[in-house]
Amino acid sequence: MESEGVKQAIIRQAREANSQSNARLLIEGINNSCFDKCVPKPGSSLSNSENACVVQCMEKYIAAWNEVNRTYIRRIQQEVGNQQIGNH
Amino acid sequence: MESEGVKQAIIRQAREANSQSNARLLIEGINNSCFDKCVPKPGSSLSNSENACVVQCMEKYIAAWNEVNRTYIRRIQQEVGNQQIGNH
Amino acid sequence: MESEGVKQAIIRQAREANSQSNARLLIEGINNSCFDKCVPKPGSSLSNSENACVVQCMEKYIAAWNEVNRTYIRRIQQEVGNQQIGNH
Amino acid sequence: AELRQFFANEEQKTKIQSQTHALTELCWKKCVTSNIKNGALDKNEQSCLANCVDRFMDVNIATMRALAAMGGRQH
Amino acid sequence: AELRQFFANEEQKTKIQSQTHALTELCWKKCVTSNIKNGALDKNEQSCLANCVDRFMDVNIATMRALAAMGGRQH
Amino acid sequence: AELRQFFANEEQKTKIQSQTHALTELCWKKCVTSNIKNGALDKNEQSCLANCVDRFMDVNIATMRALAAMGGRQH
Repeated sequence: MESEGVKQAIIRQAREANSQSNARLLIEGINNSCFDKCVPKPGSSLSNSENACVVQCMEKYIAAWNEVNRTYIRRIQQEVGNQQIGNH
Repeated sequence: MESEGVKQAIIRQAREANSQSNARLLIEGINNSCFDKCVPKPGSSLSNSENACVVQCMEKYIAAWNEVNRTYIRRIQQEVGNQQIGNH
Repeated sequence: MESEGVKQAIIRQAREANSQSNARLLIEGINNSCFDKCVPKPGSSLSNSENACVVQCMEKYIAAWNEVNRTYIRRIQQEVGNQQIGNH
Repeated sequence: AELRQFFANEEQKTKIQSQTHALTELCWKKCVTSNIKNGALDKNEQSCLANCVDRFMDVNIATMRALAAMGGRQH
Repeated sequence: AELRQFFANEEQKTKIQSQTHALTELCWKKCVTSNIKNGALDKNEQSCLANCVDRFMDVNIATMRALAAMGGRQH
Repeated sequence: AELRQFFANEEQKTKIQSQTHALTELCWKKCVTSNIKNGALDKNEQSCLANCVDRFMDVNIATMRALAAMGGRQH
């Protein structure tokens, strides 16, 4: 017997856990890709140009993530559609 | 108290789980290695030559997997043999 | 109600598990980095120079691990300090 | 029953997100090869990323079909 | 209560060790680029490793700050 | 008891398979360096793969021996 309140709490927790793990993976991807790209030879501090590169790289990486996500979801839906046509 | 039927079902399940995870890892390895090798610059469709490359790459990757597996198992058995000789 | 003996046993187990997983990760890092660096073209046996390279590489990798660990811990402590000053 | 449906949906969302992360790392390396000059994707990078995802899926589907056809003969 | 404190400490130690392993692999590739001639780090390699960790942390902190400022607008 | 033996065997099989996957990815990169012309391994690729596995095991065993000899002095 689940009360509505308990159910909502479970749903909220699951959503938060998902969104936290998504944010963690995104941060990891940005750090690895942008450190690699913007800081080829790490010096004794982040130079102005390295700093600017990191900020732009982060924006670009998020744009890339969104493009990849959009294309991937479109493609999955297309494949599901093809299968259903094939099953007729 | 395990009935023979229950035991067989457990064994079957464990085998299936193992073989599924093995297939998943093999598919991942093929996708990563062959996409990298056969599609250096992704275009608007898979060209005929890219397609042929992917099929041959997959066959070659499986042959490589088998060669690696064979060598690895031979080596492990050899090491175990050496240890037992050393323990005499 | 935890007896002192049970508590000590739990603590010992947790420490051992941690130290085992740390050793496993270190061995993995050494194997991957030093095989890559010292054995570019694997031949029918490890040559003398490859062998010497592997031993020195391992020592160097452990020195690198220690340098990274020291710097990382120093930096974390610094960031925690900065935050506490910022919170005043 | 509603909760079960919710968890099935969440699980699918998690899979899609996790695959998006892997594909972004892979396609970023193939498509964003020049120095970063601004925070937007240019036309070439954008179409390269979309093509990269689509061609990776082509390879993926071809692999699964071929392996199913083999029926795991090789090992 | 003592045990809880002990486990919190151990968990933090595990996180630091696991991040140390990842950073060592990353910074080794950036900083140990010539052939191995002996088992010690030379001055350049050592300072490169320390800078690599510090600059990676700079990037990490900048990323987290920027993402927090966006408040997850993008997706 | 029979089941316990079965699970010990299955676990060992799983470890060997998982290590085979990792070694295949590693040795594929070292040994299959030219363009793909057909689906079979040529002689050079095949011997390179076998040598790659054997030399990796040499390095692995040398590392474990040396670390055991150190007894974890360094850290």
